[in-house]
Amino acid sequence: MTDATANAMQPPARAERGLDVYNNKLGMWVFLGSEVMFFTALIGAYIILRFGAPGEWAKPNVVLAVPLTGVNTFILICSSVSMVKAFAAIADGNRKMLSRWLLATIVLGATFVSVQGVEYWKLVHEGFTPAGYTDGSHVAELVAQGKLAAATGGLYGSTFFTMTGFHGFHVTCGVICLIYVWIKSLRGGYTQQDYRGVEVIGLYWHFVDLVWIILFTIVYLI
Amino acid sequence: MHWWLPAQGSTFAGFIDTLFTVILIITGIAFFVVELGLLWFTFRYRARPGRRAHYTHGNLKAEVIWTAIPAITVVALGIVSNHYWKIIKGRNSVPADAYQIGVHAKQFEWQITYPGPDGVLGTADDFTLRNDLHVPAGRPVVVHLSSEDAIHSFFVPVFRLRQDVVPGMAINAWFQATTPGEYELACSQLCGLGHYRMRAHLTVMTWDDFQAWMKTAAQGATS
Amino acid sequence: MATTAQHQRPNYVLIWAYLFGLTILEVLFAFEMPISRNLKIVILLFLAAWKALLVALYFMHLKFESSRLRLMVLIPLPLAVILVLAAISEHVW
Amino acid sequence: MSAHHDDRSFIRKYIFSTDHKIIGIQFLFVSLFFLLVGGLLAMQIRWQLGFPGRPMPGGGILPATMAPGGVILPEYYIQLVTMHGTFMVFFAIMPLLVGVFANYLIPLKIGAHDMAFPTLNMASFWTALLAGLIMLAGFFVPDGAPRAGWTSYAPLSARPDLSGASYGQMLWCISLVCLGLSSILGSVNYITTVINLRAPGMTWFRLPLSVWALFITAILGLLALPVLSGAAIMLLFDQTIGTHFFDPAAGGQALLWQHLFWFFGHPEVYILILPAMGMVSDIVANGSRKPIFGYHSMVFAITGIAFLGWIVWGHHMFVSGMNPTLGSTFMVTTMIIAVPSAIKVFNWMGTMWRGNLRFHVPMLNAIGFVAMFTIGGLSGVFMAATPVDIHIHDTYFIVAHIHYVLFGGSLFALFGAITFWYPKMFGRLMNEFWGKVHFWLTMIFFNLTFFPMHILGMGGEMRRLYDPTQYDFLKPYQPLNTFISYSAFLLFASQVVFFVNFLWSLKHGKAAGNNPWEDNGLEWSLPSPPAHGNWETVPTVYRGPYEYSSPLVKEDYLPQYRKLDTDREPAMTPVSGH
Ligand code: HEA
Ligand code: HEA
Ligand code: CUA
Ligand SMILES: [Cu+2]
Repeated sequence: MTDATANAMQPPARAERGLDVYNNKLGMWVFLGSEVMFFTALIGAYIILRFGAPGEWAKPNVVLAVPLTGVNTFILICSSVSMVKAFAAIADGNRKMLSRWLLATIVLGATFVSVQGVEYWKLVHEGFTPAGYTDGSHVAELVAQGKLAAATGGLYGSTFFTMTGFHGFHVTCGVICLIYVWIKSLRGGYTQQDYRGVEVIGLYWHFVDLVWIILFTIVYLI
Repeated sequence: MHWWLPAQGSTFAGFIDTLFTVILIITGIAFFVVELGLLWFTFRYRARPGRRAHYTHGNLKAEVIWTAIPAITVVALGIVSNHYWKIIKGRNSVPADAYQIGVHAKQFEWQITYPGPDGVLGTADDFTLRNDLHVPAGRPVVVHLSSEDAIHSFFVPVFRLRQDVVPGMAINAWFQATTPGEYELACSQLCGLGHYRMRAHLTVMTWDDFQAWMKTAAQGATS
Repeated sequence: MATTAQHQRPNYVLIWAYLFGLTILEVLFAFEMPISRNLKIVILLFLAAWKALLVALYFMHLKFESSRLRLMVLIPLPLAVILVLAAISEHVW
Repeated sequence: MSAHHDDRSFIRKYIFSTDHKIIGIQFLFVSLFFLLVGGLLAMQIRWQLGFPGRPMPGGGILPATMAPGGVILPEYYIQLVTMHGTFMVFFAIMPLLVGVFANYLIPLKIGAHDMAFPTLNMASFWTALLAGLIMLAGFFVPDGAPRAGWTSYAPLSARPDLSGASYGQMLWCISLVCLGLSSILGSVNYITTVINLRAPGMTWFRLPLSVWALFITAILGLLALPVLSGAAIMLLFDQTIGTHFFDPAAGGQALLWQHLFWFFGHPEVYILILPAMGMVSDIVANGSRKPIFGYHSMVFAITGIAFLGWIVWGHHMFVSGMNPTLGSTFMVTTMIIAVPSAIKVFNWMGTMWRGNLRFHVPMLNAIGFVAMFTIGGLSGVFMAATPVDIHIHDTYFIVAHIHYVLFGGSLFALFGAITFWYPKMFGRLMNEFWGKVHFWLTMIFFNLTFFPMHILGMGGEMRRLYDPTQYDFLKPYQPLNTFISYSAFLLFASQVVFFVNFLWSLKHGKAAGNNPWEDNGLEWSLPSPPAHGNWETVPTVYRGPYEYSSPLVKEDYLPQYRKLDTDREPAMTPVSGH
């Protein structure tokens, strides 16, 4: 048996009937729809809790280090550009540049996750955890000085780590998939005639970037 | 055993029961139309040799009719219901002169705080009883609901009143009891393994009896 | 589709510059501007939405997709808004 | 794709198969097993309610933490209720409707070789099975199964010190995250398949209503399940790493859980009914030998229900302390949702009107569906009216509603659908006589079991109540409870007929042939069971799915794939065969 079942259609040779979009890409878009709802649950919970919070929410840049994350945001945006460059390269039939841009994307993505890891480590060290502020820590001191609202402490940690954590998890999954695509590209798995894998992983990658754009604004800046 | 709704013990009971009856009539009509129609069709149009079904893809007029009638009915029902909903639970529905009682729910008991003889909650003569709710008849009563742990629900079937008691929220519910007597207050939200026995006595008394009871109960509680 | 993307390829570096600039602008607004908090929030959300739109339209090529696909992609958004609005209505009015 | 030459090993063919038909059948066996589990749990519930505090026959085998000496403990009772609801909703009805029939029917009915993503499809099945086993494991961990109801209201579910269950409650969350993943994978597959893989000539408005319903259901699942997953993850974090999402003591909100859960939960209940409605439409048209009445409005009704389904979730929270203005809004939307349901009910009746009704077992069950769903739907109108819901919320009136829509609705439709497509799945028909016996017994005992629950609910008997006789005002109702329990036992016993018929017919049923019901769908052009890959080359579709008793032909059915001399080839060219 060939593995041809329904996937046999190769773009740009011809798309399947229906939406004029080939299966994998349509499937990815549909999947992203569910991702939107997943992040709606997490981000929505944050917004709802923040609106209903008994005390004032922490001011930006008091607990979370905005400069570090600003740089990280920049890195993720760059990775989106390198991703789209990889896509453009293979659309032109340039396989070498495809692999290079993919590698760049992987490195940038991995850097993002690592920086986030460092950020988490620092935060937990300073006493900011998913469960709230640990006693006697730096952050607890800020609370004592009145620079930080105590009442919302638990919620701040809960929502922050859950939202950014799941975003980081998505980036990590993306990096793993990209490594797979990259290896396949090295072996000549993509051609100007068929580069569906690159386009599909690209969609996912840009989506994750998009979620970060929202998160950065509403978690770090507002 | 009642085959119908329980005895009516508050001013809400009248119109809730009426609304229930109205809905029963409306849905009853729909019920008979559908069920008798199905029965009739199964009998009338059962397959017989040589018969052939009538070939049709539908009838716009019929469909418009049976869309419009339910639509109008349910919207009207909604508007009527909303009127009563606002009386019972609306934002500013609690009458200003309502008699205040504090009800604190915890696994698995009701702690009822009475305002004491002075009739004002939050003063020194307040006292608290366990699982024993007394309310006066003939005047509005507001219960200030709070919860210690899980979500509970304040449910008095004869009053047709139910309100969840949610930790972290201060919720008020009001009613006006009509008939003095002995009733029960139930917890109707799953709140743990003892949920089934989270029950309190409810005594509805005339205003005079209530005043008298309040005096003795306050003394009993403080001594 | 690949073919469309080939014919009308946006200037990706320009988009990148936009995103970069908007991010800087956001940080500036968040920390350096003496404006009311509510206005700040509105501006920040607007800028974030702008960035998100750039990513969706150009990097994800939505601009070059059929309108049917674009419409399909939009379906979840109103749902998200409805959920959040209903749940915060408690604290807003 | 070659349809005949099949040299896959046994494991690839029947265990780790990527064939949508095999996956559908795997789902069938697994979810029937979970249905049985849910039924057994229900029997224990009924024992306790009918005979509170009396040792349950055979209950002696249960450990002392559940039922010492066969007497059910309060904590075990809540576990039973929780697991009964959870299993029935998530692991019996949902996989039966979506896992089994979306998988089995979509490619066959739209004329595709297989799903768009066969491997994802396989992954979806195995994650669902894993999720079910994780949930089942709840009974075997210390502290026992989850016990906060199938709705897992926080903070009870979030705090082991309140519920008394730590591991069980975590497993509930983990299991549902897995199930969410499985459903999302499935939905991605169904949606892509329906959009992209329809056979030439299979335009949107030639799709059978079952496919329409399954397609819309997939969209609901795609967008609803991730919300549940997100909520379950937050709940899990509250239980494990000390976050405070739902913990009011630290600023969290108890109602947040309810909003998230019901925002998922209400679309979920339509996930549990729409496919049933779709398949009933197919069966009613077939049994009436008449085109479905008002095909287009049926499609719009499905879409309308699905859309409205997103904006009614607050009707589960009328007395939760939610903003009363929201209560009014949700009441109106909830009321309006009765309208598309009305369209569907009347169109089914319109289909039967002046038909030539064949009462085969699927048809009987489909009529049963219409009759029972109507009762369940109408009881929904009582609850939609907020003032009335104040009294009947969280009483047996709701339990009656649940079972009228889910058993009387979904499960009757499923009995019909299983009987209807059984010959395609296994090549043999189920026994007609015993099928009818099963239908009538189920119909009788179903109503005897669940109708009296309305009375209990009006009287105020609360749900999830271990022992109603604790309350003086409920003591008089005890004979009714006992009566319900006897009926429930007989209802369960009636299911044995189905069970035996199902298994017996696998081997001994009458050979089916290609098209035993003289149906119009594409799947009936294939041998029973169809080979891997379904078609050599996909068929061409010439007409809508409900051309029964058409004047164009002598027979009273005219399949979608049958080409008449007057038919033109559709504009869409077939995908090149390979
Ligand atoms: C298959 C599942 C299913 C379906 C289809 C429905 C359909 C409906 N449900 Fe139900 N519901 C549940 C499953 C379902 N429900 C479950 C499981 C719960 C309990 C959850 C829990 O707490 O555990 C629940 C709870 C529930 C509640 C919350 C009650 C409470 O907890 O207090 C409400 C309140 O409004 C409600 C309403 C409705 C309505 C209005 C419909 C409508 O869609 C019904 C529409 C149909 C008709 C109305 C009949 C056909 C129409 C006609 C014949 C036309 C004539 C009609 C009129 C003129 C009115 N449901
Ligand atoms: C589809 C859903 C479904 C189904 C079918 C059922 C079926 C039954 N349910 Fe239940 N029920 C719920 C969904 C369902 N239930 C839900 C969601 C709740 C709320 C839970 C909560 O409060 O959290 C509930 C709650 C509930 C209660 C309330 C408990 C309480 O609040 O304290 C009761 C009480 O009597 C009850 C009883 C029954 C009975 C007697 C059956 C009987 O009909 C059972 C009959 C037996 C079967 C249907 C099994 C048959 C088996 C086969 C046919 C297998 C064949 C196998 C092969 C061929 C391989 N159920
Ligand atoms: Cu308190 Cu149930
Ligand atoms: Cu609902």
